Amino acid sequence: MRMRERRREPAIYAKRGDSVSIEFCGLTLAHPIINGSGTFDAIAAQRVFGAQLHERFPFAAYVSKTITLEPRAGNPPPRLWETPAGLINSIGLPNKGLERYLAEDLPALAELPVPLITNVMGASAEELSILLDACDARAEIAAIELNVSCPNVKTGLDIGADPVQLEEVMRAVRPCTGKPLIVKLTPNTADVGACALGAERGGADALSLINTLRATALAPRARRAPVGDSAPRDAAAAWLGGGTGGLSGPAIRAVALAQVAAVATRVTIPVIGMGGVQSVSHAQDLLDLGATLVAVGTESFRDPAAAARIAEGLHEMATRRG
Amino acid sequence: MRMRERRREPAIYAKRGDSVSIEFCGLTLAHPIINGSGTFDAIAAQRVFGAQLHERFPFAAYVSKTITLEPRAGNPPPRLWETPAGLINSIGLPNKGLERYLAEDLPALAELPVPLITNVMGASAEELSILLDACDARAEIAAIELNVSCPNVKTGLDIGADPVQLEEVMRAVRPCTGKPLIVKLTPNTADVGACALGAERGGADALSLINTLRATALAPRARRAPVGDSAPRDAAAAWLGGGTGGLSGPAIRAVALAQVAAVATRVTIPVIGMGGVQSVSHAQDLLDLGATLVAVGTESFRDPAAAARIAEGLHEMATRRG
Amino acid sequence: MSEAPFGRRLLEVTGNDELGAYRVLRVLDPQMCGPRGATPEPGQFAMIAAAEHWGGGEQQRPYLPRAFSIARLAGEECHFLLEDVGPGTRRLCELRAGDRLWVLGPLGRGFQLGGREPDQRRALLVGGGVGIAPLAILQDTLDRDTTVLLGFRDRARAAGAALLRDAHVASDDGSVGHHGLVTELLAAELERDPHAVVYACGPAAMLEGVRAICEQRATPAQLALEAGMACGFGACFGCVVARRDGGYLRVCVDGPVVDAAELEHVDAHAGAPA
Amino acid sequence: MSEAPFGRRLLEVTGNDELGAYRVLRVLDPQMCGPRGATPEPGQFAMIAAAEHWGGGEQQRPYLPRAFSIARLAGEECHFLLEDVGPGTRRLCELRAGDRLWVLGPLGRGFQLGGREPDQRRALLVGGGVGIAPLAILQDTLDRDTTVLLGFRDRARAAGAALLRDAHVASDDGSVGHHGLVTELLAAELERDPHAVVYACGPAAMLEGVRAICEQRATPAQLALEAGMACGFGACFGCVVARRDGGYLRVCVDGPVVDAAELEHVDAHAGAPA
Ligand SMILES: Cc1cc2nc3c(=O)[nH]c(=O)nc-3n(C[C@H](O)[C@H](O)[C@H](O)COP(=O)(O)OP(=O)(O)OC[C@H]3O[C@@H](n4cnc5c(N)ncnc54)[C@H](O)[C@@H]3O)c2cc1C
Ligand SMILES: Cc1cc2nc3c(=O)[nH]c(=O)nc-3n(C[C@H](O)[C@H](O)[C@H](O)COP(=O)(O)OP(=O)(O)OC[C@H]3O[C@@H](n4cnc5c(N)ncnc54)[C@H](O)[C@@H]3O)c2cc1C
Ligand SMILES: Cc1cc2nc3c(=O)[nH]c(=O)nc-3n(C[C@H](O)[C@H](O)[C@H](O)COP(=O)(O)O)c2cc1C
Ligand SMILES: Cc1cc2nc3c(=O)[nH]c(=O)nc-3n(C[C@H](O)[C@H](O)[C@H](O)COP(=O)(O)O)c2cc1C
Ligand code: FES
Ligand code: FES
Repeated sequence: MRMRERRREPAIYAKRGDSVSIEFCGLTLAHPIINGSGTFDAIAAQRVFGAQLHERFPFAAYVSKTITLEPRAGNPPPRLWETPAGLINSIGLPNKGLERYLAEDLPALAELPVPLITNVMGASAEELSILLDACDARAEIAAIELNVSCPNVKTGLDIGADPVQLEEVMRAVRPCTGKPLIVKLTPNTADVGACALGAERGGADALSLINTLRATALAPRARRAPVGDSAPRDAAAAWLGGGTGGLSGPAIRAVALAQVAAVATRVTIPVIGMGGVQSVSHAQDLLDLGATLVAVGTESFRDPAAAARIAEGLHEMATRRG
Repeated sequence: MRMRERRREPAIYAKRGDSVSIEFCGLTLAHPIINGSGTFDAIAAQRVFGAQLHERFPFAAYVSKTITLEPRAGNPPPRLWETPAGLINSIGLPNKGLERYLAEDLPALAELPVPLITNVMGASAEELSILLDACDARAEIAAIELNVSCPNVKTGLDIGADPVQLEEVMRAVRPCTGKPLIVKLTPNTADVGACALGAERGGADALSLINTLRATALAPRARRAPVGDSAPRDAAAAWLGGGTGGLSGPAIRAVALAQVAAVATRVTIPVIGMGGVQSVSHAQDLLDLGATLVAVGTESFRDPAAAARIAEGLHEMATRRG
Repeated sequence: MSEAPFGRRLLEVTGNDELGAYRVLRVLDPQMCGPRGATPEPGQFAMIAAAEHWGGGEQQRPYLPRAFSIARLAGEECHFLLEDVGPGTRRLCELRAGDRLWVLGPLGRGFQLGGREPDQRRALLVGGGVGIAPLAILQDTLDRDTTVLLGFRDRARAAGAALLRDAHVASDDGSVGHHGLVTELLAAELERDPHAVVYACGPAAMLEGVRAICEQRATPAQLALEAGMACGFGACFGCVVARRDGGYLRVCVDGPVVDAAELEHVDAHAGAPA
Repeated sequence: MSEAPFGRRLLEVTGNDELGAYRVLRVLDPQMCGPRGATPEPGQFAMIAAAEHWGGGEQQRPYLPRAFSIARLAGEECHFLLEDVGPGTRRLCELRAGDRLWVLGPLGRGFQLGGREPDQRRALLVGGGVGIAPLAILQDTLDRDTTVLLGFRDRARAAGAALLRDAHVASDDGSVGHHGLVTELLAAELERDPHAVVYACGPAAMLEGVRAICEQRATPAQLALEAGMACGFGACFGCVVARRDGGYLRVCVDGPVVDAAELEHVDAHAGAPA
């Protein structure tokens, strides 16, 4: 079932007993805070924190790391670089591949106390169709998020970077599933509002942004060939095993606010806002700009309970109000 | 006279007496550090710091603030917002307009101890041609920088955001001047390398990047209508008088490194790298990635002598080496 | 406008004393103060940042330096009056003797003394909250008959009045002196002496009140404005307020002290923390 | 692997004592230590950040917390051994009694004791530099015959050997104990007692040396690895090292202690600061 929500009316806070619940694409969520894909491994966290994780599960819905058709080992280390108020990651989307994800991880993820959103990525409409068909067939999956920050095998350009290309791909894959289909836009584009419109025209039920900004770092001088040596320097100096990566965290929050604002004013489908959210007031800013849900990513690295703290804070504000 | 420099060979440091000089588009500069357009008002600084400014002028060439055909008052305040390790500015390109710039400012700028690069912006090839013709006629101007982060009146898209559009505009305006023509690329695009190539094909002599990332901020909650009020929130909450602005400073350095790397590997013309440079090692990183010159912007706000400190540091390294 | 040394300089804190709700930060600055110093004009300011632990934390701010009026010169010491209103001022309030900080200045255009108004006319110094800071050095400088009128929110802030001599105080909550606005004291003073001239600094609302009163009575008034600043020396064009005759002026170089006649009204962002 | 409380917790520093080139940071942590504590395994670690002044400054770092081995439990105190190698460790070295810090942990997989190797076999604890930290709590825990071999760059660092009992020391500069590598001491020990088992932590080069020696002699060895970490609990996939059988393992959840047999070699990034 698909539901359309106009952004003009701010996210509805319906008091349900003591909890603040929210409607999103036909799903009823306990609060507006979810995780950014790839920033929280619920299965690993369960091993580390045990039963307490479920007792105070931070997210109103759980978004999986990006799943691809084939398994991926990910990039060689180093995969991380800390920047001023931010983090570059060059993880390289390691995952078990569709088959093993469905067989091994889905059962465990189905045990989570919240709805499951599976994030998938493909390099062509064909690949994406296979991924969507497979997810559509699994009742454990409540919604699907499409990570379109992936080079199109045909054009070489990220599928999500061009409005026309994105709309075409969406038209091609939309029929594969009746489940809510969220498009995770790429921020590395000239006009994110136009891309958002393309996704909506192509049949997206919701949009999420922002993904990480393309970024890189050079190795600390101590760790590389002396400056002035004749060897090609950039090669010598790259820090990340993957060469480049994506920037996240507080450093990108101001960009996220601008892109979420640009998108929310262009489309009528709900928007999931993210990018550098650390506090209740950061989440509230995104909601104020028209986001229906807010995702917490990098901040969970600094504190796995960060999203719980934020959700609880929003709940307090809402109940104080209501 | 136009000079082509291949980036593979690192910027040549020719010892001239005690100084480290560098060739850029036929200009001989004392060192590789210049200012980012709009981040240093040499005329105002002269009033504030007096003669000392010339005695220790921080930049090897001086880039003017962006000049437009008509005068602009700029955006209403507030124009600034501090972000984590960064700054959003929404200045709105205030300037006297071409005529008064040439009449009033050029004589004063000609007194500076370094070559003058005039930065201009126009909304169409026609407008740009007028600007270039006028600059070409003035001997005080050593080179011209084109700020292409400006919506094309015809397409609405920033002139620099699309490779094809940028190449067309460049082909149209290139003949207007024999002076070195630098294109200041916009970072708000899907493939900055492709845009760089477009500019080179269109006849650019050099490229400069990155300009600021599109960003915005909401007013502190204390200063706006209570959350949850029915009024359209985004409107109520905007902080910047101009609505949105551009992010600069350390927060964007990792993005600058990635874009400069992407551009330097695609083109053969020299590149001016900038974005969050605060120290000698940040400048060296950009040079290592293939930049010929490095521009200091926001860091000059924290210390007007920052660029001098960096240039002196590079000089020390070079002389220790050579 | 006296020139500033080019480039920020690393200075040492000699003390940081509580003064009611405020603090008086004392800095050893031979280049700006004392016999060999550039001796700033009253109304000039400096851009300041702590040398250690500037920024970071949950807010990841401050990143840029902050602007502070030069409140007083004492030998080779320069004094600043601080009110903790956010991460930058909070950090500066923490500083103790021996800590170091970066200073750029003196900056901006101060109060114009022997200017349009003949020197013998009485000077009314009108200040509000932390905005009283530049009036202290102004009082130290003026060698003629002055009257000081200061307004504060409450008793703790009113303690700041000790920064000046013989101040008449008004407080919003009536805890000290006149119960009401300092602009009411100003109106009364101008009734008594219509020939006085006004030097004012404080919250935007207060400055607007002063401007309106002085405009109506054609009283010459100089207002020390504030604005969010990134650089303090005219580089960023960020600190503007609207000019009466259209366009904007940069508070850091065209001000902070402006002739009230230059403004249509005082913008809500153009004053000191209320 | 003992569970960690969910969410970082705010703890108080009880002391921060110099130990040669290092510091021993003591933290009151009843939830992790003492009778009612989760009592971590030797080899587990915690993610730590100072509560005040974390980040900012010229480098605008640190932003993320930093990983530190649990070095010792003493009553309700947890001890960490610090070496200042950058902005985060520098800030933690500054902390004094009464300061507060954020701690998440205990995290990761520690040394497996009653594991493959029968308990009566002698345990060789091999450490290098600040990597000796987890060997201290391991020595406290092992109730069987152990030999401690530690390597350091110089005398100041060698003072860290006091963290363990009866340590045989090697130093690169010959200033203390054996002039050379600790792996040379290890080889000699294994000559004497070929049945010993090895527990090692230290710089990548040392761990690789240990791995190679033990592989060649088929000596069971557990290596406590390091890697740049963002989260410490398996969320970011950033802390990987290559597995022998292909693919990567996450040091924070699959380690930090791994069986040497799992690795083809120890990656240059997978060790403690040299
Ligand atoms: C010429 C001049 C002289 C001054 N003299 C004095 C003085 O003598 N004593 C004194 O105490 N103060 C003085 N001020 C004011 C002082 O500079 C500010 O209070 C200070 O900059 C606040 O910084 P903060 O980090 O403490 O708080 P911030 O939070 O940075 O600033 C407080 C105000 O700035 C706005 N703000 C909030 N967040 C941001 C953000 N992220 N980016 C931009 N703006 C934001 C809000 O309006 C908030 O109320 C002067 C200002 C100027 C321009
Ligand atoms: C499981 C584990 C246990 C540990 N136990 C201890 C311990 O007991 N005691 C101890 O002192 N240390 C320990 N460490 C190491 C400690 O975590 C690091 O020394 C610390 O994180 C360094 O942070 P820093 O800010 O001081 O220096 P940084 O500069 O952040 O890090 C130093 C190293 O990281 C790299 N680096 C430099 N800049 C960056 C950047 N911007 N982003 C990413 N990497 C960068 C370089 O290789 C540099 O040599 C342990 C690490 C792990 C993973
Ligand atoms: C380590 C890391 C891994 C990520 N992996 C994914 C991923 O697999 N798929 C995806 O769509 N986004 C991924 N992201 C992007 C985040 O979901 C989020 O869009 C981005 O980090 C911005 O939010 P933040 O600043 O709160 O982290 C990843 C981000 C980080 C930091
Ligand atoms: C306040 C401000 C004003 C700017 N004005 C201009 C401008 O007029 N023209 C232009 O091309 N770039 C302008 N820029 C962009 C800078 O030249 C530079 O590209 C950008 O700030 C990144 O460098 P930085 O991080 O070192 O500041 C401006 C930047 C700032 C912060
Ligand atoms: S503060 Fe930068 S121009 Fe005034
Ligand atoms: S540190 Fe994040 S997964 Fe290991």
